[in-house]
Amino acid sequence: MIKVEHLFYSFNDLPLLEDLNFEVKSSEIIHLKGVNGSGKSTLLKILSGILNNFQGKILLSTDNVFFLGHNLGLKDSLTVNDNLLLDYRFNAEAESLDEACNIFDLNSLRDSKLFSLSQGQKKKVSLVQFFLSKCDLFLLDEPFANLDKKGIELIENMIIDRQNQGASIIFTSHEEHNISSRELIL
Amino acid sequence: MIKVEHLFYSFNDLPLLEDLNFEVKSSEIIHLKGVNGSGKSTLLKILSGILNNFQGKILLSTDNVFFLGHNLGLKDSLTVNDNLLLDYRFNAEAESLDEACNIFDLNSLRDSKLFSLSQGQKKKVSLVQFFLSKCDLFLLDEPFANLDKKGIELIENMIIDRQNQGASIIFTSHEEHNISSRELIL
Amino acid sequence: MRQFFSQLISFPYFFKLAQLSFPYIFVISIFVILLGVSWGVFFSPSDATQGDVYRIIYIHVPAASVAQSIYYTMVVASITYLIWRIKMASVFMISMAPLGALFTFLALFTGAVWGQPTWGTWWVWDARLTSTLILLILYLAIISLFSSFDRRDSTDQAVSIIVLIGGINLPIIKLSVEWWNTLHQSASITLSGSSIDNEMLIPLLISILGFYIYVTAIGMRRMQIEIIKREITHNWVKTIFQEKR
Amino acid sequence: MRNFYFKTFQRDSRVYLSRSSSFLGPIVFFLITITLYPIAFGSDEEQLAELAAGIIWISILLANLLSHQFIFNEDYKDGSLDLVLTSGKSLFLWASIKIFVNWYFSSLPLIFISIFTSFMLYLPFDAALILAITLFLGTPILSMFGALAGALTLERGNIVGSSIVIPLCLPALILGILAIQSYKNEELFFYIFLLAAFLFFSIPILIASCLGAIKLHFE
Amino acid sequence: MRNFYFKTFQRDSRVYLSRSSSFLGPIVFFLITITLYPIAFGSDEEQLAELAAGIIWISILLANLLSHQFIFNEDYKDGSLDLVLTSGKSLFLWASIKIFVNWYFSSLPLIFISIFTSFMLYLPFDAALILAITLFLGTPILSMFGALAGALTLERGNIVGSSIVIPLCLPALILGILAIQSYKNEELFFYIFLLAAFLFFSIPILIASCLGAIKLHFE
Ligand code: HEM
Ligand SMILES: Nc1ncnc2c1ncn2[C@@H]1O[C@H](COP(=O)(O)OP(=O)(O)OP(=O)(O)O)[C@@H](O)[C@H]1O
Ligand SMILES: Nc1ncnc2c1ncn2[C@@H]1O[C@H](COP(=O)(O)OP(=O)(O)OP(=O)(O)O)[C@@H](O)[C@H]1O
Ligand SMILES: [Mg+2]
Ligand SMILES: [Mg+2]
Repeated sequence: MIKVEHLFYSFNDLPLLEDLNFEVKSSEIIHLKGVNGSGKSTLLKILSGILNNFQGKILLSTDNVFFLGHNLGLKDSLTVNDNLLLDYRFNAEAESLDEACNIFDLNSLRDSKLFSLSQGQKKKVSLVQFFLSKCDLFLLDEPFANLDKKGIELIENMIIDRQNQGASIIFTSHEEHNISSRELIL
Repeated sequence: MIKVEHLFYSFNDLPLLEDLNFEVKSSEIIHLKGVNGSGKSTLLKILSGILNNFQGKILLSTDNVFFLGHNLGLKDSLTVNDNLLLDYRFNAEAESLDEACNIFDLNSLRDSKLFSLSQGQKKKVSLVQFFLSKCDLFLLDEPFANLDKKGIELIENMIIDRQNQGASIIFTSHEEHNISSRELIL
Repeated sequence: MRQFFSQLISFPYFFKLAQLSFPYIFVISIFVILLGVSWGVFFSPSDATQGDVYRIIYIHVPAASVAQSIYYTMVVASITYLIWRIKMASVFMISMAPLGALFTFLALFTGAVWGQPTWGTWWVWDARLTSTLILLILYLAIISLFSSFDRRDSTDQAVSIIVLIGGINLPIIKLSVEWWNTLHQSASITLSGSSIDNEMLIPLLISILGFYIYVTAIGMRRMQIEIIKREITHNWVKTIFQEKR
Repeated sequence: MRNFYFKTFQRDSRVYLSRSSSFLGPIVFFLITITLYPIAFGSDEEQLAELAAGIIWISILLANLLSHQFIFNEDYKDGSLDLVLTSGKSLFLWASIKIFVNWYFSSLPLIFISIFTSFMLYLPFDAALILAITLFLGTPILSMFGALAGALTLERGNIVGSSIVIPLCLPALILGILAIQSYKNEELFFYIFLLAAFLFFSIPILIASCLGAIKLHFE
Repeated sequence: MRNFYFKTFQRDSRVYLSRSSSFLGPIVFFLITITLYPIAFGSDEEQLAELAAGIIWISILLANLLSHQFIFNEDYKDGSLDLVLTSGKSLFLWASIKIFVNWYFSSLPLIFISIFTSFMLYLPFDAALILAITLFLGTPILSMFGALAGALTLERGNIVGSSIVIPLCLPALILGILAIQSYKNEELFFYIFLLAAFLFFSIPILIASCLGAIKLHFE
């Protein structure tokens, strides 16, 4: 799925990623670890094609990539519903949308503007997007942060679901999660 | 330290906090829990005086309050150093600043603009502020989110330190922490 | 030749070259300027119509000329940077823009001082003056971009984009300002292309040459400073500072 | 996927319409600045008629640049831009759509309103029509320059961005005003032709520059 | 604690100076808008001299409002405002300091530059001096209105805010222009006195309104 060879990345001449080599096969779940500032978010951004001026080789066998960053990519001035309906990564049908919102307890908030949601609820909206999109590679940057217990469990299950469907997942988290097939430490 | 009686708060006519009653003594550590959207952040904002139009009675025996919210209150365009030196809650002397930055591994970043820090590093800067200020009441909203293991331990120890100095701490977190004297569930 | 260029765009080599040559170029420029200006001011005859006021020409025209030339060299640098990513080109742009602004201001100022006795007014909205003013504004705008980025590469690229677009646009602006001006015809006084006496022309040319050399010298110094700012963490800079001590 | 562009279009329109402020903002700004001039210059009919073309064009220029300055800003801050970059779709088309939506909602209404205001400033009817035509050709240029300003100062949208690009908008302004002032002459067509040519050549250059400027922030 | 206010002052100055753009932005904006007018109106000396006061005042008004619009915005978004509210310190003084810092860095330079531009617009020397005086009295008013505009549209700084407050700035604009136009007469002092009075009474009212507007966002 992914093959990274001799990846170098530096920020203002300060080397951040140095000679990184790894491989991810399909149906793998990778837990990306590292102290604050070790470059986890940067690596995910490079893999997803957001950052470009790296050195080295990155081979991706798909361009159907889902990325979730620290900034969630949601529109504050739109309602939860619009945020889901107008996401280009999936075509939400009424049913699946109902179901997904139900799972995350967002049903009562579907007509609220995103602006008025709590931190964790916003995260949940972007996780509904995760739930609804069918990609081959999922790059999730701290998907568990700000979520309550139930939310964390839900996401863990969803990640495993995706794995069973043949997708690969790389996620970062500072907690322990026993769902990962492998850990990658930066 | 704090006494809350019959606290009601509603947002756009939707009741959020209903008839809340509790008391916090000095040298207590309260772990505020609750699912996403249960009003934890809102409660902390009310206690710290940011939100005002609540109903009910809140008695605070101090007005020397430290608040840490989801938005950290740091200036993106200033360096880490300036962010610390120009914080009004403490007068940072060179030594204590050195020490604090050392603890959080921020020494090499002290002249970087805050903008260029990683999510967790930003959090750490605001926790240096926590470390340096001497207040009687600390209201910390998800202080552990985005932090690496070492950071979490550090904060836990600091909270206990503050308790030993007679201060009260209320923090929210979705994880378990065995430092709290009491849990408060919303 | 090719090797010479590739050396010139390497920071350490350029730094050393500039370090060695700066004193000479600087001294020469001062000498040439003094020669041109003093010849013009003390020895050339006074103008038939303007008297002695015209002598300000020995500052005004060189400044105006340098101000424009700097912009065009910056456009070349920006193209170089955008195509080949040569960092030296961006160092050049960032070091020269303030100089350009300075000389544009000097041209405006001396022109205004000259205009008062000859035209009886500080300023006319004639095509040349207006486009000089716009050039100054463009320089200031470019300078104001310098610090709106936190990443250096971004600053470099933003500056080169805006320099380039300005470069494409500058002739268009000039042309349109000229149309506008000819349509209005109200500025009764314009800079006339009157032929100048040889005795005035030679010191003027010397003075212009002096200004160009001076800009080269100061520009090199500024580029050195900019290079140090960028490479402060690199070893070759550290060794230079150690040698100094 | 056609879907991507269509949803971009929909989302941007929705965002625009979700706040009456972004729709009314430029209009209110334009109307108010227009009224400043008679107050500041005195209400002499002939003088105003003479200045009208300039007043309207300057006000449109400012309103347009200022309202377009935030086109890419929000997308950058809330992370939507990251998602667009991951999508692998053509950024050129994406940016064009965004600029078009913004032009449609903020500049098009201004063009209609400018016809009314031109009567308030005693511009003859023929000249007012020419004004509308020049604005129709000129405002897209202004919008693109505004977008460029925003793209250059993505991290913080402020007054700098627009001040950088105003000098670059001068040709459009001059041609527009010249066309209106020569509304009785033959030259009119020449100026309008030039303006159209300027628009034609600006589109690829400016949108490409916008993309270049945006990419600067992702390196 | 004096410390709180002093540090606010320091921090705001530092933020301002940390980007050359926020310093040069209003200057560039002012210079370029000033240049737009002769280009748009034609370069007739007498006409320009007559319009000069209006042109400069309008340009200053726009530059000032637009650069002051984000005074409270950033503090709101990054959470600093929360901290100020927790501090229990006088918000009035805090807001005054912020407005002062912004006035000092963005309006004061404009006043000096306006003297040069007034020569370019053929304003007589005496009138240029009066212009500077009226600007000195008027720009703080504009700054406060700009701050109010920002406080009203805290969530997203956009063009709307400033357009709302422009009408409120009209008295300052009119008095300033009247004073300049009567620079030879006795009435001059009357207008300047009125302007000073307007400034004097605006300070408490406008700053209090800013605070009111800010507090609306925390309910
Ligand atoms: C592109 C910028 C400029 C260039 C290349 C330039 C060049 C020249 C040259 C070659 C002359 C002498 C030739 C002659 O006598 O006509 C001259 C004269 C003059 N320039 Fe400039 N100039 C520039 C901008 C300005 C500006 C911005 C001002 C005013 C602020 C100005 C004011 C004058 C005046 C007052 C004279 C004497 C006019 C006269 O003899 O009638 N110039 N300039
Ligand atoms: N400005 C506001 N003031 C008060 N309540 C708000 C505001 N904005 C949103 N709310 C509502 O209050 C509810 C609770 O928000 P709050 O941020 O307090 O939750 P929380 O317990 O902190 O959740 P989380 O664990 O996700 O951070 C949200 O559902 C939201 O709809
Ligand atoms: N735009 C950027 N591109 C690349 N590197 C950056 C950028 N901005 C900041 N950096 C630097 O890269 C380092 C790593 O940042 P990154 O966000 O990847 O860390 P992280 O591993 O995700 O940390 P955290 O656990 O705190 O989220 C930071 O120390 C920062 O100085
Ligand atoms: Mg990260
Ligand atoms: Mg919360």
